[in-house]
Order: sequence, then structure tokens, then C-alpha cells
Amino acid sequence: MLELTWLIPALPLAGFVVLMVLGRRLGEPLAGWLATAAVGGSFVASAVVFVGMLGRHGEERAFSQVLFEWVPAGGFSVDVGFLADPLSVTMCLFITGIATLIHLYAIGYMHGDRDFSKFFVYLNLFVFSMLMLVLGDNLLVTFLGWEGVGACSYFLISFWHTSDANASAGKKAFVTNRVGDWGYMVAMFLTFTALGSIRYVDIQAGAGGLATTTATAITLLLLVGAAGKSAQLPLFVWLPDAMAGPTPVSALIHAATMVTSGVYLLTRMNPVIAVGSDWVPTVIAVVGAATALFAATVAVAQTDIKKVLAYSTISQLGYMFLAVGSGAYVAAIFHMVTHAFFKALLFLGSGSVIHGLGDEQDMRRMGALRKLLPVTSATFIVGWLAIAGVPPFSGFWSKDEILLYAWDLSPALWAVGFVTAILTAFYMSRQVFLTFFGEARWDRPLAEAAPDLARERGVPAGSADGEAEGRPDGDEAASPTVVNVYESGHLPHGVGPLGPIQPHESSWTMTLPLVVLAVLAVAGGALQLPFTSGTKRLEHWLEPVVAPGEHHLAVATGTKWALAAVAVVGGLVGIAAAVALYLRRRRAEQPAEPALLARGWYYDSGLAAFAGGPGRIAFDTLAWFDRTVVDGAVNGVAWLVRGTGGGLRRTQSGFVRAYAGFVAFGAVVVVAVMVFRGVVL
Amino acid sequence: MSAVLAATEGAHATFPLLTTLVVLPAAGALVVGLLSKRRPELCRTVALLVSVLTGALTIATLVAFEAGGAEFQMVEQYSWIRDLGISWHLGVDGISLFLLVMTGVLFPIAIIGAPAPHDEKPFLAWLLLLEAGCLGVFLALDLFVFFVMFEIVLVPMYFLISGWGYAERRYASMKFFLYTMFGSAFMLVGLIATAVLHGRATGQVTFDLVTIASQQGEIATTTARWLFLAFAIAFAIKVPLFPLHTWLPDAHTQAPTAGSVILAGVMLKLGTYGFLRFGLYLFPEASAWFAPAMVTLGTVGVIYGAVVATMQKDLKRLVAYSSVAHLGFIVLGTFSLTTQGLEGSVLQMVNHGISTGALFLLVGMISDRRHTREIAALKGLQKVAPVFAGVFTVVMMSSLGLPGLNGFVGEFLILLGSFTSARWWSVVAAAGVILAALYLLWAYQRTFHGEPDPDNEGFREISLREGLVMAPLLGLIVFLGVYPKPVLERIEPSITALVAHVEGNSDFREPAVDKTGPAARSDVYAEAESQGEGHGGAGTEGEGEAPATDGGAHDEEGGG
Amino acid sequence: MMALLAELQSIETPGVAWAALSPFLVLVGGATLLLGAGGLLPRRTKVGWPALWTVATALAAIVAAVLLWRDLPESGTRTVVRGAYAVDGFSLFLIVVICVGLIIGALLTDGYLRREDLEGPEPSILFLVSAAGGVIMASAADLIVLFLGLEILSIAAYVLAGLHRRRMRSGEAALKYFVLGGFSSAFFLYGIALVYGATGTTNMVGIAEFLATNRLTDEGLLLAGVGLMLVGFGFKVAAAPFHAWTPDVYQGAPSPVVAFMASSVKVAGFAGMLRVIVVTFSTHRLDWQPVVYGLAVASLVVGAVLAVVQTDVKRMMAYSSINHAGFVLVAVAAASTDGISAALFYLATYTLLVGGTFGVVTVLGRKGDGHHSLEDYRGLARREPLLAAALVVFLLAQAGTPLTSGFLAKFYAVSAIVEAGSFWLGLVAMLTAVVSAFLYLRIILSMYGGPDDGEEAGPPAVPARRIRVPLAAKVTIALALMATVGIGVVPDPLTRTARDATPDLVAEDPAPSP
Amino acid sequence: MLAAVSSGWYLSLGAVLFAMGAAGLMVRRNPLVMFMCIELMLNAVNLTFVTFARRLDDVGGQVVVFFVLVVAAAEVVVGLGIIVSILRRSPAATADDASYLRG
Repeated sequence: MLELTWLIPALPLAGFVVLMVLGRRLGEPLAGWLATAAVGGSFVASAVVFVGMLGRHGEERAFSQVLFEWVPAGGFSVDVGFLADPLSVTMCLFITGIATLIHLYAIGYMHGDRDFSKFFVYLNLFVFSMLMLVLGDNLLVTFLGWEGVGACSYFLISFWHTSDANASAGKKAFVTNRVGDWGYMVAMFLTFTALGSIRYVDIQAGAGGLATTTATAITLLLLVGAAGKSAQLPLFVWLPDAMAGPTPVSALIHAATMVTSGVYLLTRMNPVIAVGSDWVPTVIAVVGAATALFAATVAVAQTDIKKVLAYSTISQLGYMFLAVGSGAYVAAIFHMVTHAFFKALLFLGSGSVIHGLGDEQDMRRMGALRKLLPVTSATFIVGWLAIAGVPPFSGFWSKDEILLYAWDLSPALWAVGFVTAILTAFYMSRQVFLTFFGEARWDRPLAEAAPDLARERGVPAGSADGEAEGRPDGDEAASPTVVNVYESGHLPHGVGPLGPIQPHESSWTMTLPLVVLAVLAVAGGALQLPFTSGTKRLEHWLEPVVAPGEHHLAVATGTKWALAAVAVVGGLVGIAAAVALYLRRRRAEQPAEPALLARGWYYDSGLAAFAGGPGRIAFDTLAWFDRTVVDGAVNGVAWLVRGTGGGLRRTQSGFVRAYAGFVAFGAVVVVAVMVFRGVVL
Repeated sequence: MSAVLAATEGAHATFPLLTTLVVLPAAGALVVGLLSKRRPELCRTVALLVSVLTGALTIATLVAFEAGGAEFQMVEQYSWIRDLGISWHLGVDGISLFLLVMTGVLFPIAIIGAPAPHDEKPFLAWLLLLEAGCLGVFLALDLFVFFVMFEIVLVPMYFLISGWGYAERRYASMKFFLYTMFGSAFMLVGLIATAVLHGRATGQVTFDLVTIASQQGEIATTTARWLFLAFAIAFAIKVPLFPLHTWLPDAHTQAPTAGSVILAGVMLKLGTYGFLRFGLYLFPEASAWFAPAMVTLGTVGVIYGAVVATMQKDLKRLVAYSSVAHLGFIVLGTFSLTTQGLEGSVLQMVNHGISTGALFLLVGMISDRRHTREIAALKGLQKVAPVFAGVFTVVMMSSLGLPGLNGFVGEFLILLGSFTSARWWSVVAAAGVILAALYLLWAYQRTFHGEPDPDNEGFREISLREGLVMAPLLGLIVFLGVYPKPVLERIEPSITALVAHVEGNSDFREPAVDKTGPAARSDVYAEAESQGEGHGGAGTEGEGEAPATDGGAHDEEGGG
Repeated sequence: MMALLAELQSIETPGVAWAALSPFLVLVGGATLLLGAGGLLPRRTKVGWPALWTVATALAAIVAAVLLWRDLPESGTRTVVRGAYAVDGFSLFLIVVICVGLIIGALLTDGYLRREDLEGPEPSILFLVSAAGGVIMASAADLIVLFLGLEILSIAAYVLAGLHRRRMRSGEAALKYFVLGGFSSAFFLYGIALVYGATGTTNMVGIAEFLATNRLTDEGLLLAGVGLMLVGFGFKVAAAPFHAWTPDVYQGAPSPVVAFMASSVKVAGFAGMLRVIVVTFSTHRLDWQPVVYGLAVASLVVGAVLAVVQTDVKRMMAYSSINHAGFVLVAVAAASTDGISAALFYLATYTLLVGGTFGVVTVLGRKGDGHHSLEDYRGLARREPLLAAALVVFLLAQAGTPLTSGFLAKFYAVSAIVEAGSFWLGLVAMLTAVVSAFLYLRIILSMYGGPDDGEEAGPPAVPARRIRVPLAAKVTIALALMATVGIGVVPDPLTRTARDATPDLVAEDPAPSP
Repeated sequence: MLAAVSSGWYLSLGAVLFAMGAAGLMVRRNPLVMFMCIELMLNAVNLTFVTFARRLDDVGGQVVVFFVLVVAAAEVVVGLGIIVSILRRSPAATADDASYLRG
């Protein structure tokens, strides 16, 4: 049954090809259904492979399948081959599973978009790349997927390309990712030079023989790559902007799957990490913890419903890196899966809200939606509890385990994680309250409902008589950036209707995935329960892959319980604080959030300022250098020749007597040379 | 000289395919030249026919070429100027094979895809002559023949630029011609000196590449280095290698589309190919000696080209500078002197030909529609011409080296190879990949994204003809990205032999990361060498020491 | 002949090997006959009899030379008339080349004279005489004979330069050419005198033998003599710094005459230089080589650099001819057999090249022979595609583009000097070739480049009226074209001939005693 | 009885005359005078030849003189022709007036 592995990526690829050829002809919704079917099929295939793998035990669970030789060159050779082992299969299962749901959701969400079919083309391509990433049996195939998903995210972020903001966001994502890819590539080269192969099996086998420094270098380079892909400090800047993409994209790529591939990569390479210097894991852990805390603080102050989730994602990814750094690979994967469940759920929920509010994304325009979007709100609340770490929701278990390992590595890291947990609970609660509870801020025109927001969007107060035209978003003069983007079927990021809004629950294609994901978000914890070794299913399952690097806890059971309890309390404290701030206080218009946090510690703007300032100047200088110095030298030569010619030309005076002078002079010189050369020299 | 014997017999036994490859387009050019200029459509059909036929012949060469052989195949040799031992000596090996095919494919595409704005007849005639010259360069196995072809291509390109170019064409064409000729001056002297010195040593003057190359050590080491330098200047200008690159942007920007396509696709390869054939093969020791410098220049080119490209305001200029960056990669790979690096650079020559050729075609289409190449004047084209944008995207992605497309494989191998022998340069060059994404995506954003302004509202979607022109290129882009093996396995033998040749004649040793190791190599230059200075062993069993010893021997004998 | 006079007291005439002199005699005879018949013929005729006659004579001379060449193997190279006149491959080869130049000049002149209403036999006569002088120079084995040849050649050429009576410039050119020519030949003669003083003979064989056997205590006299002779030759071949006359004369003199001067006269000059300097004074190579190096470099640089700033095509050609002279000097500087044959190859190909070039230039000059500025050539490709194409080939050949005779000429010259061990001179030569390529490209650009940016409005300089191309000119250009490309593709025959045509000094073979 | 004058003096005289001729050509502007200067140079050479002939006592050197004279005569004819044709156009012309061709 494992022989079906190739089918897993093949189906989405097929879907991609078919849609690319006749997607437009299929049109809406057929194209969407086809895409969904393709991914669903690949989910089934994954399931089959999974079952087949269950049939075997332990070490035989690694099955590699070579399709064809890809790049043979001298001693170097890599195949397009797949490695189906517990890790990759786990990834495949939740990737395809969630992808299927999100495809389904997208059919509803992208309804009426002029590029409906194209959206699914990209989506299928993405799933294919993602599966190549996790299934590849060597670093290069993984890199193929690695870059592939990057490209797809570029396409999808700038999907509504007519607005420059989206376009820049896509570019930013790709370029930032490339910075990471640089690390990845160099790591690959180093691995090859050190081991003579970049196949995972060879790496696993040969890792032991690696020199410590080499392993360290490889790890750090991989960390760079992972940090790029998984939006860790200092390369996280692209992810918040990536929210410009359609919400399903945010859910699939920028929450559930792609951004976690950094974690996957590090887990995959854990044998090498294990060989490296012992301070290397700590570095990873620190990066993770720092990112987690940083992102959480920023999330606290966001008003865009998706931005909150974006920073929250970054923060959660930080947890995973913390886990990897503390040698808790299982926990990392565990959290990756649960996070995929509840974060996808939250994103889709927010998408449903945005959809229901006619593309309004700012929470200052929401509130009291609980009644109007029952399913959405219900599921969203589930997701909220899950991420807030309230037992017995899945988030609690995975986060708790990570904190446990962190504690074992160093209490300080645990503390950071703990504070982050409190903040998480706080900002998620804040989001829920602002969105679904409190007073409604959407039933009036923008200017009255949320004056500060109106000011931000440059809408003069009172110009909100847009509803006269019937369409709530009728007022096109509102903002220059919005000029006739309406026909795209969606408003670009950061733009919302100006008149009052009539919220409505979304169609079943959108709510069904919500429900399913909600269930998973609740029950996901069952994968890995810390009680008995029997309940640690995931750990046993991944055992063969992570064995080399997995850290073995030496923590008393008492401590475990204590930590868990503290974590729960922390979560509750966060929620309580949110209640106090956002449910009790009526005047939510006045932003309670410090600008420093709202602006994300000015990190991004600082970076932009640098790139636009010194960076640009440097580039311009080089271009100037090229024009004037390098090319100038060339033209200088030409100028010199002409100049000499012009000078000598004067000697050609036209007077016979002068010419005779030359002859005589020449004669004298010649004779002198002839006669005296022997004498002088 | 076994080579010669093989050659003559080969020439008599079989149909002179390679000579035909050179003669056919030239004859075509003549025919077109003789046709009446009042019947452009006739000229077009004839030219197209000839170019397609030539393309078919290159494919035939590809088919006839048996993989796994490192030696020159289908060799033909006829005496030309007997007294100087100059002969019409053609042959093809893994290195030249695909450049040949690429040339054969690109020319018909250029002829269909980028018709002349006016005066089609001379335009087509020049193009065909250009094709003959380019093919000649790739086929030549005689220093004299090589130089003749290397020089002759200047003339058609000069006329193409000066006759059908844009506003600054006069300046650009003049600069192009003189700059390149300047380099050739050095090469000519170096080339003559090589033949003379070799003749003096062996007592028999010849310009035959294979003979001279196989009899290493006839020329003193230091002299050989000077000679290499003479050649290198010419090639560096042609490539173009920083800091000798400034003719390129002007030529590219001013040339008509077809000109740019060929210039970027084929003519720049003359330089990189020259480095392989007349650098590494002819002066192995000197190449190894100069490798650090060349690698450095290549790396600088990668970064420099990318940075300058980022700041260009003219789309064509931007692509031109991107070529500087890409060619930097190729030079880096070449002088990494490793199997991977060299294979990568050969592959990358082909890839760059395809991708950049396609890119120039697309830019040409844009400027035909909009009569401007100013990025600032373009906006939101994706909205009005999504398919066009899609095609552009694919080509762009291949140019910035997205895995799964052709650009990546070559770049990857180059970086991998250079990493083993010139680690830090490779690390720096890898950063060029980031910049590539930067300048291409930025340009794409400014050109295709956003809301089209009135001028761009009417931008025409890609036409059927244009689509048909792009189709084969796109096909190749994907195919070479997904399944480069058939190409690589034909390149490999020649490359391994070349590396062994370099190792056998210098104290350079390829870092032994590869499991197969030198033992597995079959060195073809060895037979020839055994005739030569009796250090036949050079690479046949290229185990470490055998080359080491007589490599050293050379240095002594050369140095003294 | 001086020997003859020396023998006066005993009345016995030296054997004059008429056969050996046949090419020279044919030319002189032709000239004399034409001189006689010239008066009888009407000035204006439909067919250009004088030109035809000249061509016929030249062809006859060529045939004679070829016949001599044929039986060189058995008769062997020799000197006749008491060692005054050499018959060897070298002289015969150059005689042929000179006659080719003569033919070109004559054919071009015919059309020119008709256009300018200057018909008459005189020019042809002068051409024939001048060529005869060239023949003497090519085969002189005695310095005095060489001097006589030089003067015969030059004096006719002076007149030819002033051929166009009504054009002030033509007269000015003639005056300059004459004054400077006389001036330089005085130097030349003085050189001969000094050499005579040093070696006691003016016979080259004698000199060579003397220098080979005796060791001079003070070489000053000899070297000064050689130096002064170099000046004379340098002037004739237009080598810097004795080139100053060239641009003015080329610009002022009638175009066909320039063609003749640039080909035959140059050839004759180099013939003398090779035989005297390279062969006769081979013993003193180390003394004169540096000077020739210097002349070569100077000519190369001056010819290239000064040409860049010119706007008159004929003037450009003048400078480029200086640059070409530089290339031949490079071959001479090699002072080797290869060098000599390279020089011969260069001269032969250059004769055809320059002939073709000036053929086109003559035609384009149009009535008054005044339209030679770059402006006049603008847009020519449209009006006169064929002429333009031909000119392009010639110019590219002069620039040294492969597959043309010009490239091989440069190639051999550089090979020779490289073989002689001075790479740098070869490099300098090629670099100046790059510079002078600029001016050829400039001309091509003005013909093909179309209107400049901005000057779109400007009307094409060449009027719509098609230019009349006389048949003779057509033939000349076509032949030159074929030769240029033909030699470029299949150089072997010419190369081998040039290789066989190396001079050698041998004493007179036993004179037929009565 | 004649005072014996060593040939060196004659040679020197020849050289001086030659130099004077050359200098004259360069300083005088009248074409006819310049022309005479050339004649002077040629005759200086003649003197030299004769001297050498005496010194080597070889008649050849003296014979040369005749040839040179003939050549000089020929030059006279042509030269005068050219000069006259110029003077006819502009009677007061000096050599320096003939400088349209330059640069």
C-alpha cells in the first residue's frame, strides 16, 4: 500500500495541470470542486499509506520510492524520490486534510471572483509543492517544494494584484523567503561536501560521523532557512503583510502548512542538530521564545482581525521552535498539528466574518456578531479556547508539553513561554470580545461608527451617504487606492465598506469546514496525552524519526502537574484581563493599545526605512558607479583617442615647408639613431 | 595525430554534417541577399526554411551524437592553409553539442518571433550569416577557424544593431564592434604566439586545437599564462565579465528584438564557451593558476550585475544586466574546475540562452505594443493581458532559478561545484539568488501589477503567433527543469575528461567529495597525450599521484 | 649601365639579356608607341583607346613576367646587365603586382577623364612610364639604378597628381608632392653616396659581399647612408614621420591617380626597401631594425589616430593607407623570410583592396571629383545599394575582417613579427587596427546607419539621380571584389607564390660573350 | 703646385651645401627658390660622389654624377611646369598660399 505514496503529490499536480489548461472553461464552481476532489483524493491516498504503514512496525516504517534520477553530475546525484515515514505521513495527513477543507471553504469564499479558477490553480499547485516538501527523500526535492510553496504564496498573496499593497506584500514575502533559502542552499552544499549525499537516509546514517563544527554550521544555516519560511525573528516581517491574500490562503499557507515547514525541516534534520555543538539547540530555542513573546506583544494591539491572527501564528511558531530547541521534536510536531487545527479554524472563522461583513476586516467595525453568525461565532470560540490553552482543548496539551521541555532546558525560557501564554489568552479573548460581543459598530456608516478608523482610511466624516447608491461600498471617491477594485469581487486588504453593513452567515461550504475543524480543535489533544506512555501515541509513532535528537525528560511528575496548573491559571488570567478591558469598558472606540505595540515595535517600518533609505542609496550609488566610472573609463579611452587625433591634426598645417621640416627632422632622428645607437647603448 | 586520422577518415566516410551546419545558413544568407527586396514574403519563407532546416540538422547532430563518448565526434578535417598547418577542423562533443542545438532552435524562433521593422531582406540575410558564424564558433577545432568565426559574427550583429536598432543604435553598435574587436586583438596575437611557440617546440607549425592542447608542456608555464591572459581578455569582453561589461547594456537596449535574443542567447556564450575550449582545454595549467581571479570576477559579476539591474529604469537594460549576473554564475562554475561546476555552467549556458532569449522576446513584444521600455510607463498589464503575464511569470521564475524550472538546475550545480573548490565565493554568489528575486519581482510588480492606466488599458493580449513562438521555449524551460538528465549525461563525459585534463597538467586537484572519484573517469585526451609528450598517463588512471607527478614535471620543465 | 660606361676605352658592350628585361621593355615600348600614336588619335573617342592600350600593355608585361617566373627553376635567379638588374621571384612577383595596380589605375582613369572632360592619351602614357619606373625599382640590383627607377616613377607621378588642370587642389597636391618628393629623393641620393663612400660600390651584390667579408672600423658613414635611404623609402611608402604629404596629396589628386599612388607607388617603394634594407644590409639588421620598428609604430599610430578625426573620405583613406604602411613595416621589421613574404602578400592584397576602394570613391566623387565628405555618403545604401555593398566589403577588408584578404594580410604580418619574437609590436599593430576600424565603421554607418537622431529631417545628401558607373569602373570594382573575397577564402595559392618570391642576391651569370 | 686639400674638406663642403639646401627649402617661400634649393642639394650630393670616387679612385662614382644631372634636368622640366601652372592662376603665389589641403 505504501507504493501509493507517489499518488499523494500526483493528484494535486494533476488537478493543477487540468485546471491550468481548462480551468477558465470549467469556471465557477466546477473548477473549485475539481480542485477539492484532487486534494481530497490525495488525502485518501495519504490515509491509505498511513494504514499501510501502521501494518508495519518500527524501523520498517521508512519507505522510499524513487521516480527518476533528477540531477546527476559527477559524484553528485539526486533522484526525484519520496520518503514515506511516520513524520512525512503525519504531515501529509494533516496537510491534505486541512487543505481539502480549505478548498471546500474557498469555493464559497471566492464566489464571484473574476479569477475564481485561477485561485484553485494556485491552490492545487501549492498543495503539490507542500507535499513535495514533506515527502522528498532528499534535501533537494524538499527544496523544490520549499521554493514552490514560496512561489505559490507569492502568487496568492498578490492574488488581487491590482492593488499595489497586495503586490508589494507578495514580493516582500518571496524576497524575504529567499533570504532564508540562501541559508538552506548553503546548508545543502555543506551537507553534500561533508557527506557526499543529501538523501535523508544517508544523512541519518552519516550524521554521526560529522565534525561538530560542520554540524553546527549546517544547523545554523538551516535555522536561517527555517526562520525565513516560518517567520521567526528577524525574518518574520513578511507574514503580517501576507494577510493581504484571500483568507483561505492565510489559513492554509500562512497558518496551517507552509509556515510550519521550517519546523518540519529542523525535525527532519534532527540527527545533524544532535551532533552539533550543544549551544546550537539553545540558540534555536531562544529564537523561538523571543519570537513567541515579541509576536504576542504585537498581537495584543492589532485592530485588523487577520493581523491579530497573523502575529498569533508567528507567536505559536515561536513555540514550535522553542520545542525544537529544547529537543522536544514530538511536542513540536504535536503543536504543529493542533495549531494547524485551531489556527486554520480561527482564520476561516475570521474569513467568514469578513465575508459576512462585505470585506470589512477591522475589529473596530465589528462587535455583537454572536447572534448573526451563530456557526461562525460558536466555532471561533472553540478555536479561541483551544489556543488560549484551556483544558481539555487540544492547544492546552501541546503547549503544555512544550513548556515542560522548555522548563527542563532552562526555567528562563519557560518563563518567557509562560508570559507568552498569558498574552495569547489575552489577545485572543480581546479579539473574540471585540468581534462577537460588546456593542455593534457596523450598523451605522463608518464615519459615525468608528471615527478614528474613518480618519485612518481618509474618509471625511459625513461623506458616508454612500448607501444612497444601494451598494454599501458605493462611495468610490473614498480612497484613491480603492478605485474600481470592486469588480474583483473582493475588496483589497485594509479597505472596507463605508455605509452600514448587513452581516450574514456564510454558506454551508464555508461553515462545514469550520465545524469539522472545531471538532478537531477540541479532540486534537488525543494524539498525545501525557498520562501514560500508552497515551503518547504520537511519540511512539514518530519515535524512529526523531530518536537521534529527542530529548528525554528528567522532570518529576509533581513538577509536571504544577507546571500544567500554572499554565492553566495563566490562561485564565489572560482571559480575565481581556474581560476587564474589553467587555466591561464601553468606550472601545478609544484604542487602549499603545502605539508602540500597534506598530509592532517599529521593527518593520524601521526595516523599510533602511531599505528605502541607505539601502536604496547604496544601490543607486553602484548604478551611478557603473554609468560614470566603469563605462566612463571606456568612453574615456575613446575621448582620449579623439583628443590625440585632434591635437596631432594641427601639425598637418598644409604648409609644404612644415612638411619638409618633418622630413628633415625625421631624417636627422633616423640618422642619429642609426649612428649613435651603437655608441650610446 | 590520431585525431587527424580519425578526422579525415570520418570526413570521407560520412556526410559532412557539421560543415553543412556552417555552410547552409551562409548559403541561405547569400540566397536571401540575391532575392529581390520587393518580395519580402519570399525572403521570409526562404530564411525561415533555411533556419528551420539548420535547426533540424542540429537536432540530427544531437541524435547522431552517441552519449557516453567524451572525444570529439563527427570530426571533419580538410586542409585550408597548408604552410601554417591551418585546417578546416570541425567536431562536436558534449560541451558544444547543446549550445549547437540551442543555436539551431533559437534562430528560427527569433526569425518568426521578432520580424524586422523594415527592410526585411537584409535583416534576414544578416541573421542567417550570424547563425553560420555562431555555429562555426561552437564547432571549430582549429584556432584559426575559431578566430575567423569569432570575429565574423561581429559584422552581422553590427549591421543588425546599427540598421534596425533604436535611437542610440549608432553609438551602441560602434561600441559593441570596437569593444569586442579590442579583445580579439589580444586573442589574435595570443593565438598566433601559441601556434608559433608550439611549432617552435615541436618543429612543426599547426593551429590545430586538439594537437596543441594534447601536447601540453611544449610552451613554458609562464608563457602559457600570458597567452591564457590574451585569450581571457577577449572572452571576458565577450561574456561579458565585470568590469568589461558596459558594451552589453547599450547593445542590448538598442538592438532590435531578434538581435537582443541572439546576442543574449547565443553570442554571449561564445565567450563562456571560449573559456572552456581555449582556456581550460588549451591552457589547463594557466586556467588553474588564474582560477581564483576568474572566480572572484565571476562572483563580483553576480552581485554587481544584480544590484545594478535592480536600479535600471529600462526593462531591456534590466534584463541585460541580469545577463551580466547570470554569466557571472557561468564563469564561476567554469573556473571552479569541478565536475559539478563545469556541467552546471554548460547547462546554464543553454538555460540562459532559453530563458533570457524568451525574456527578450517578451520585452520586445511589450515595446512593440507600447513603443516604450520605460518601466515607469508600464503598469497593470496583468489585468489586461493575463496570459501574457502568465508566460512572463514562468520565464521570470526560470530566470530567477525556481526549482523545477531550467534555471535552477544549472545554478544549483554551479554553486554546488564552486562550493567544493571555492567555498566562500560560492556562498557570496548564492546571495545573488536573493537579488535576482528582488530585481525581477520588483520589475514585474511595476510592470504587470497594479491598476492599468489609460495608456496600458489597450495592451494587446498575446497573439497566436507569439504564443507559438513562446511555446517551445516554455516547454524547454519546464523540461530541462524537471528532467535535465539526458542533457547532463551527454555533457558529463566531456566534462570529466576536461577536469582530468586540467588535473593532469596542473597541480590542481578536484576536491574529492564525490564517491565515484577520479578512478571512474575515462580520459579521452589521454590517447592524444600519449602521442604527445609521453605523459599519456595524465588522466587515464587519474588516481591522485599519476597526474600529480607529471603535472609537477611540467611545471619544472615549463618554469625552466 | 654605369658599368658599361666604365668600360668605354675597350669597345665591347656587355651582354644585355633582353628577355630578362622584357616586362620593363614592354611597358616602355607601350608608352613610346602611345606617345607616338597619341597625336594621331582624336582626343574624344567612344572607346577609351589609351586606357585599353595601357591595359593591354600591362597584361603583356604580366605575361612576360609570368613566363620568366615559369623558367626561373632552370634559369635560376640571376642579375643581368652587369649586375644592375635582378631577375628573381621577388622582382617578378612585384612586377605583376605593379602592373595590376597600373591596370586598375588606367581603367578608373578612363571613366574619370570622360566625366571631367580631360580626355587624352597623356595620363595613360604617364601611368605606363611611372609603372616602368616601378618595375625598375622592383628589380634594381644597383643603388643607382634603383635611384633612376625611383625618379622615373616619381616624376611621372608628380604630373599625374596635377592631372586635373582646372582644379586648384590638384595643382596644390602636385606642388606639394613634387617639392617634398624631390626633397626626399635628395636625401635618398645622399644616402646612396654615403654607402658608396663606405663600401666602394653601389652594386647591391657587391655591397653585400663587401659587408660580409670586411669589418668596417667606423660604420658611421655606412649607417648614416642606410638611414638616409630609409628616409627616402619611408617617404615613398608614406611612413610616419615622412607621411605629411600623403593626406594632402591623396585628397587633392584625382581619385584614380590616388589609387595608383596607393598601390603601385607604395609597392615600388617597399620593393626597394625590402631589397636594399632587408636583403642587402641583412648583416646590419641589428642597426636598422629598431629604426624600422620606430617607423612602423609611428605609422600605425599616426595612421589610426589621425584618421579618427577626419571627415573627408579620401583623407581618411590616406591616413588608413599610412596605417597599412605601418603593417607592412611590421612585416619588414621581422627581417625574416616569413616577414618578406608577409609583406609581399600584404602589398598584393592591398593593391587590389585600395584599387577597389578608390574605384568606388572615384565613382562617388561625381563631376568635379568633390563629393567626398561623410555627409555626401549619407544614405547611400538606399540610393546605390550595390556600390555601397561593394564599398562595405572593401572597408571591412581594410579593417581586417576575417574571410577577406585584408584579414589574412594582417594575420601574416603579425605572425611574422610574433615569430621574430616581438609580441608587443604585433599587439600594437592589432590595437591600431581596432582604432582605424572606427573610421571604416564610420563610413559604413553614414551609408547604412540611416539618419541620426534628430537629423531625420535632413534630406539625403546623395541626389535621387542615379550615379553613372562607367563599365571600366564596374569591371575594376567587380574584379577587386572577387579577389578580395576569393583570396580571403582560398589564400593558399597567393600565399605559396608569395613564399616562393623571396629575393636573393646572386652575382651575374656568365654573360654571353660575343 | 697645388695645395693638397684632404677629401674630408670636400665631404664637409658637400654636407654643408646639402644642409643649406635643406634649410633653404624650409625657410624660403618662393616656390622657384625652394626648387633651386633642391637642385643645390642634389649638387651637394654630386660633389660628395665625386669626392668618394676620387678617394676610392673608382670611376663609377663620377659617372653617377651624369645620371644625377639628367634626373635633375628632368625634374626641372616637370617642376617648372607645375610651378608655372600654379603661378599662372595666382601670379604672386608663394608656397604657403598652397595650403587649402590641411588637417
